[in-house]
Amino acid sequence: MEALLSLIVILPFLSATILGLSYLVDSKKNLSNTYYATIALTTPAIVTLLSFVLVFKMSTMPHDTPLYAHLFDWVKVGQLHIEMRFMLDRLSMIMIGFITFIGTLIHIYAVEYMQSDEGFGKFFAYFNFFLGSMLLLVVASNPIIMFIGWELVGLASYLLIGFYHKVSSNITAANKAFIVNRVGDFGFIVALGVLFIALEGQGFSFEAIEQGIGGLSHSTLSFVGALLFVGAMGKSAQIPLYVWLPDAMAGPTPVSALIHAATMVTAGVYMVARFGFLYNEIPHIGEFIAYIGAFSALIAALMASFERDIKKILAYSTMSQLGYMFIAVGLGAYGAGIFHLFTHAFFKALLFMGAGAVIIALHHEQDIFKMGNLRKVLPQTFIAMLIATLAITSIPPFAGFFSKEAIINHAFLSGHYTLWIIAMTTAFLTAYYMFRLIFVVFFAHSTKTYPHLIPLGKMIIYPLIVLAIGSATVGFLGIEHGFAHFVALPDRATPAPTHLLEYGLMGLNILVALGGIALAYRLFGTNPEPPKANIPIKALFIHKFYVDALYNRLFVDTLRSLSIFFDRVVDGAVIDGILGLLTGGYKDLGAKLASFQNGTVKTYATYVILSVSLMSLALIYLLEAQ
Amino acid sequence: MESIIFFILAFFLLSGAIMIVFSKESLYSAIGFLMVMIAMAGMFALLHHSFLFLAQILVGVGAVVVLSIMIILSINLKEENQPKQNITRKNILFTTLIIAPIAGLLLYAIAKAPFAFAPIAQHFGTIETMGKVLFTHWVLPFEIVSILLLGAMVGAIVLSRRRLHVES
Amino acid sequence: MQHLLSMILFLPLLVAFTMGLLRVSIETLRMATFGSSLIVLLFAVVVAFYFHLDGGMQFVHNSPWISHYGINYSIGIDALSLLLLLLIALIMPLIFLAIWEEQRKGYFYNLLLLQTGVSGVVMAQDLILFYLFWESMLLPIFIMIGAYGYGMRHFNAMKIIIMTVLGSMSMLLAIIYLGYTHYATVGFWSFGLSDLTQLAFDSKTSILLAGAFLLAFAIKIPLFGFHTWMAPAYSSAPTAIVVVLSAIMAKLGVYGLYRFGFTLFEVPLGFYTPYVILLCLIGIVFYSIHAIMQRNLKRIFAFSSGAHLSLITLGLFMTNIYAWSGGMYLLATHAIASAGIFLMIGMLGRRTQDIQIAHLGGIASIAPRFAFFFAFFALAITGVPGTGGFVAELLIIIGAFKYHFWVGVVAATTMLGAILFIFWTLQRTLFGTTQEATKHFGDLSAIEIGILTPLVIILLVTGIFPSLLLDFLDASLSANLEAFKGGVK
Amino acid sequence: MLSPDKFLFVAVMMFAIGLIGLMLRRNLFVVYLSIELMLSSVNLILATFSRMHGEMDGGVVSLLMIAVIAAEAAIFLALIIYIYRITKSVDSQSITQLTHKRDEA
Repeated sequence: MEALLSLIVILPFLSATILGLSYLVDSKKNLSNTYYATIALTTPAIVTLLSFVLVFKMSTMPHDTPLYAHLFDWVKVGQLHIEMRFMLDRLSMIMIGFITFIGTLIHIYAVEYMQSDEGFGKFFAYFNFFLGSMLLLVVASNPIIMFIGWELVGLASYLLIGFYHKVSSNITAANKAFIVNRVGDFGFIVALGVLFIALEGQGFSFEAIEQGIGGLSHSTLSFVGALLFVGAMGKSAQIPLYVWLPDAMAGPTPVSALIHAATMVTAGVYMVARFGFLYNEIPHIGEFIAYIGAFSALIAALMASFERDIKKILAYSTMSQLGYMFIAVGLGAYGAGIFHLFTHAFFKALLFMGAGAVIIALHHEQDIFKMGNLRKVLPQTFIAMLIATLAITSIPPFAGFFSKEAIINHAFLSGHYTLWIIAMTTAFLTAYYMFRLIFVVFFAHSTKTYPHLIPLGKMIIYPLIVLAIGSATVGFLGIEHGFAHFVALPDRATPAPTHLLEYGLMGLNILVALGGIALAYRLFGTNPEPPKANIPIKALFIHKFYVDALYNRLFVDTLRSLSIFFDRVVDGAVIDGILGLLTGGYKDLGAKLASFQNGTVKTYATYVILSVSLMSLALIYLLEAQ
Repeated sequence: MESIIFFILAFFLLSGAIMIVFSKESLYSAIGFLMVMIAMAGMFALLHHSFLFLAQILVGVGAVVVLSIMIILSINLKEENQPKQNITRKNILFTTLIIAPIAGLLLYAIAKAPFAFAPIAQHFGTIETMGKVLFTHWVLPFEIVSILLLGAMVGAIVLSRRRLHVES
Repeated sequence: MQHLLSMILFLPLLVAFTMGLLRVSIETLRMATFGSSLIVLLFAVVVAFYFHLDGGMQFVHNSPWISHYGINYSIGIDALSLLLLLLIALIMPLIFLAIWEEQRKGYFYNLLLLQTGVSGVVMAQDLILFYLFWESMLLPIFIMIGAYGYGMRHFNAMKIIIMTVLGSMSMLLAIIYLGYTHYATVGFWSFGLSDLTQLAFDSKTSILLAGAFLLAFAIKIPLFGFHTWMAPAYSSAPTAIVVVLSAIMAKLGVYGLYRFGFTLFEVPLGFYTPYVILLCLIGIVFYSIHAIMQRNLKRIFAFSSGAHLSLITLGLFMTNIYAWSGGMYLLATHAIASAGIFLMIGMLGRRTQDIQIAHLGGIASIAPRFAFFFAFFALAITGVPGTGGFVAELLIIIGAFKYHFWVGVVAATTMLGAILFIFWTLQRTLFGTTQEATKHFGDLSAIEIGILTPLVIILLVTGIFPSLLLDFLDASLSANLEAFKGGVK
Repeated sequence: MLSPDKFLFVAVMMFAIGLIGLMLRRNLFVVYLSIELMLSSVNLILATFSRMHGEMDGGVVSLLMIAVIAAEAAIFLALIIYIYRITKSVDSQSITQLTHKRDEA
């Protein structure tokens, strides 16, 4: 069992190394795509199998006996004793389960999608690396190792977002993703530093931290909690660190699917859930997290409502759904949050892969207002997308309904009515913008035809079908809080609702969703109009609240001008100026003295005589003094 | 009697010196120099240095002065080639100020020390005594001076004959 | 065995003299230098093999030199010296391989002299001997920049020499004063490190003396405020010298602080600690921001070097085991990473004749191997996990938090600092479309890959299995830390 | 009665006048003659002291000095001719080869 757990992490890295080396060595492109695809697909397949084996074995065991796999001592300095040790408890089990499963489906999909790209081998090296990093993050048994995975995920996303590196703007997007993530990581590492020093000597694995935080002051814990959440903000694209997410669409579509469904963005939610014991001590920070989540959800939904790029709509929807998850974990409903993460992974992967299918069929067209009537042309894709959309808009019995309802109800029952209202509004907007997408892409312009459509291969269609089935059914796992009980996270209790209230809330949720769909149909059902910035408030939405421009002005321009200031003023004028005064002093003195040496013999003679004269004066003085 | 001769010599000596320094024509300076040299010879004679007197007349007057005058005449400076001398009052004052301490120190030394002439021994200053001292105690300096003279001779010939290339 | 260190020390010098006297051809010279550097590497490995982990100063050799003034030829190594010695021994052959095509003999002679100089600094246990090597390593650098450099090479060579000599003069005065004090109190002259540690000074004198040493090291490192020689020197110097400057010489400043500063002046350094820490923190932020708008690759990575050395110095002055381990670890890994990046800049410069960033771009699409190695070293410098830099930065940050909360926060900005400029640099260098200079960019040759691969492997191993090297350093560092703490109390 | 003071006084005055000439005049001849004047004054002092102590050594040095004067005259006059040939003047200001020139620094 321990060996299996280690293998789950090691295998993807190993195959990434093999793929990468093959790609580098094979400069003449002798190796076929099949070679790369075989290695690239075998690994996640094996890993998925292994993780399923583990999941089945573990689910029979009691939840408080996690499985550990100790590899080696990573660092042992002073009290800092970090082991490379993996932990598999119920939470990480769920995580590796869906990460490997959905990851594998995306791999299969990507083989077809990337078929004609010359960087095929490189792409899968990155892809496996991404998967491995995410698995490392999830099964880490202490925050430091988790942080390593955390960072590597960021690196992998950098490499993949910037995959089409000939276009400079893609690299800019990749840089943005990495830098914004690092800003979050900065919060993470500061939190870890403070936490480690506060707990010095008590060990630094998750268990040890859980036992140790009882002795810490409330303010320290709040500080640590808030800063850890800064890390989550970066990774999970919450306000104010969400700016990288829409730009990250620069990568190939499978990358977007992987980032948004199985890896990367889920890390923040996972981390907060992992530190659930800590956040239970500091509920006010939890509320802060919930509010950030709520506002992110709302803002993202607003931005998605005015977006034209199909992938960016989905990106904003991810940010919005992540907001829901943060509402849940912030309010202590870790089970609900992770459940939404779980269901979201299915339908978001499906949405992205569907969108990718549309994009590839239409020769890389991404503007939804140039599409339409695709229902007849791409029927399988349409069905899959529709199921996923129904899931995300939380129409029963699709997966999203159960998980989102659990979160919204939790907000209501725990008495956070503001959050509840925001969540409901967002739910309405979600239904609106998602069905706007469906209507515009698949229904509108019912006479439009596509003469040059690229046919979709099996490897694109089959994963869609599998995920569609998943999106339709996995929600049932959550009936009667079954999922939350299984994960066994330290949820904060809420007053139990009456049956009437429960059904009332459920009905309201469905009504709101249907209202959104109705609005979308009214506006975009037949003859859609692209958004126009004709009134200021709309312009604000279309331009994403000018946040990018603001950040550019605030950080990028400031740093650049500061850099120039340092170069010209601090170094050039101040420091070299002071040095120049020192050396220049000698120079000036030298020049002054040089003027004494005027070349005229007579002047030199005068110096000699003057000196003798002065010496004579001194002698006379001395003789007189005797 | 000796005092009178001394004062006459001193007068010639100092007026010759002043003539050297302050006359405008180089030739007058040379004549001043001649006066100085002759007066110097007289001074040696007064001091009973008969050999020095001879040497001074022969070398100083006969060789150095004549050579100087010859050079002056051979160069034949034209008026415009004469250095434009500006002996202003300020210059003189400055010079005097600088030289006063030196002269002062020397005079101070003379005034302080009790000087008197020793009685003259026999044969003082004659060629014979001079030669004895010169070739016993002072052989090495004598030889060095010989070499110096030789060097000076060679140098003078080289300098005045070849025109070396000098970058302007 | 007794003379192994001396052989390491003087073999390059000997080779340089022999070759110089015989006036050999460039081919022979090249083979001889490379051979000698390999032999030195072999010896260094042998030394490492026989080194006892918890044995303190080892391979000590002592013979009188100028006995009247108590100046001895006294050498020895402990764990940190050995680490640096191995680094030098490893990097020098790679440099010689990298300049294989070089036709100017002066390159080889100067580098041989340089190798003796830097090795001597690491081994010297006598202050005068130390000073001798300390200055002698400056001379080849001066000549190399002045004779084979680029741009305003004469001015920049003068600048580096004037600034560093300013520091070493103050150190020389302090050394002489120390020796004299030994004479005045004990009765005979001595410049041996172990003798001088016995001396006691009143606080004012010792603060002055410590300041004199500190100045020399601060300029060499360079800390903020003493750094203006750095970027011009880096940009003017030939690649081989830049590698030595960044990977070895700057580290020797830290080494000097550790070996002499912390051994001789436990107490007065406490007086300087807040100021040095402040300078280091300013340096970390300042250099990173400064690098953003630089237009020359060498200058960018010069500033990156400066930021990391500030971090190492910071770690040294935290005086706790995390920061010390982290500092020493960063010393090693950054040396490797910066050697890699500067070697690659040299290779790039040979291909394009231009290292202005504005003229580069698109390399990744035509030279994937080059792009891979370049990006790897650049990322290693930013401290991506899996490379040694991450471990080191983590340890230093934790140590900084142990020292003081705000120091920790600023130290943690090092995570942000490097990425500010490195990613932009990568974007403009490797990615995008090709330009005139990079249109015919050839990928790395087998030899070049051979040069770079050892560095990559070391960085990966130090990143994935850090305990290998950390355990190696642990005993020595702990013992010195105990001694230092004991001295402070 | 003659006393050494008088001779010494005259010698000092000669020396001072020589110095003045050296500093004041630019004509190389005058400079040369001033130097000769100073040398001669030293000669006189030597002779005076020799007479004062009744020893011949001073006189001998004085004799040697006369030889030096001759040598000096030869060199100096040769130099004057040499300079005159180059600069066509006997002005000491015209010899400026020793000047520190800024542009070459």
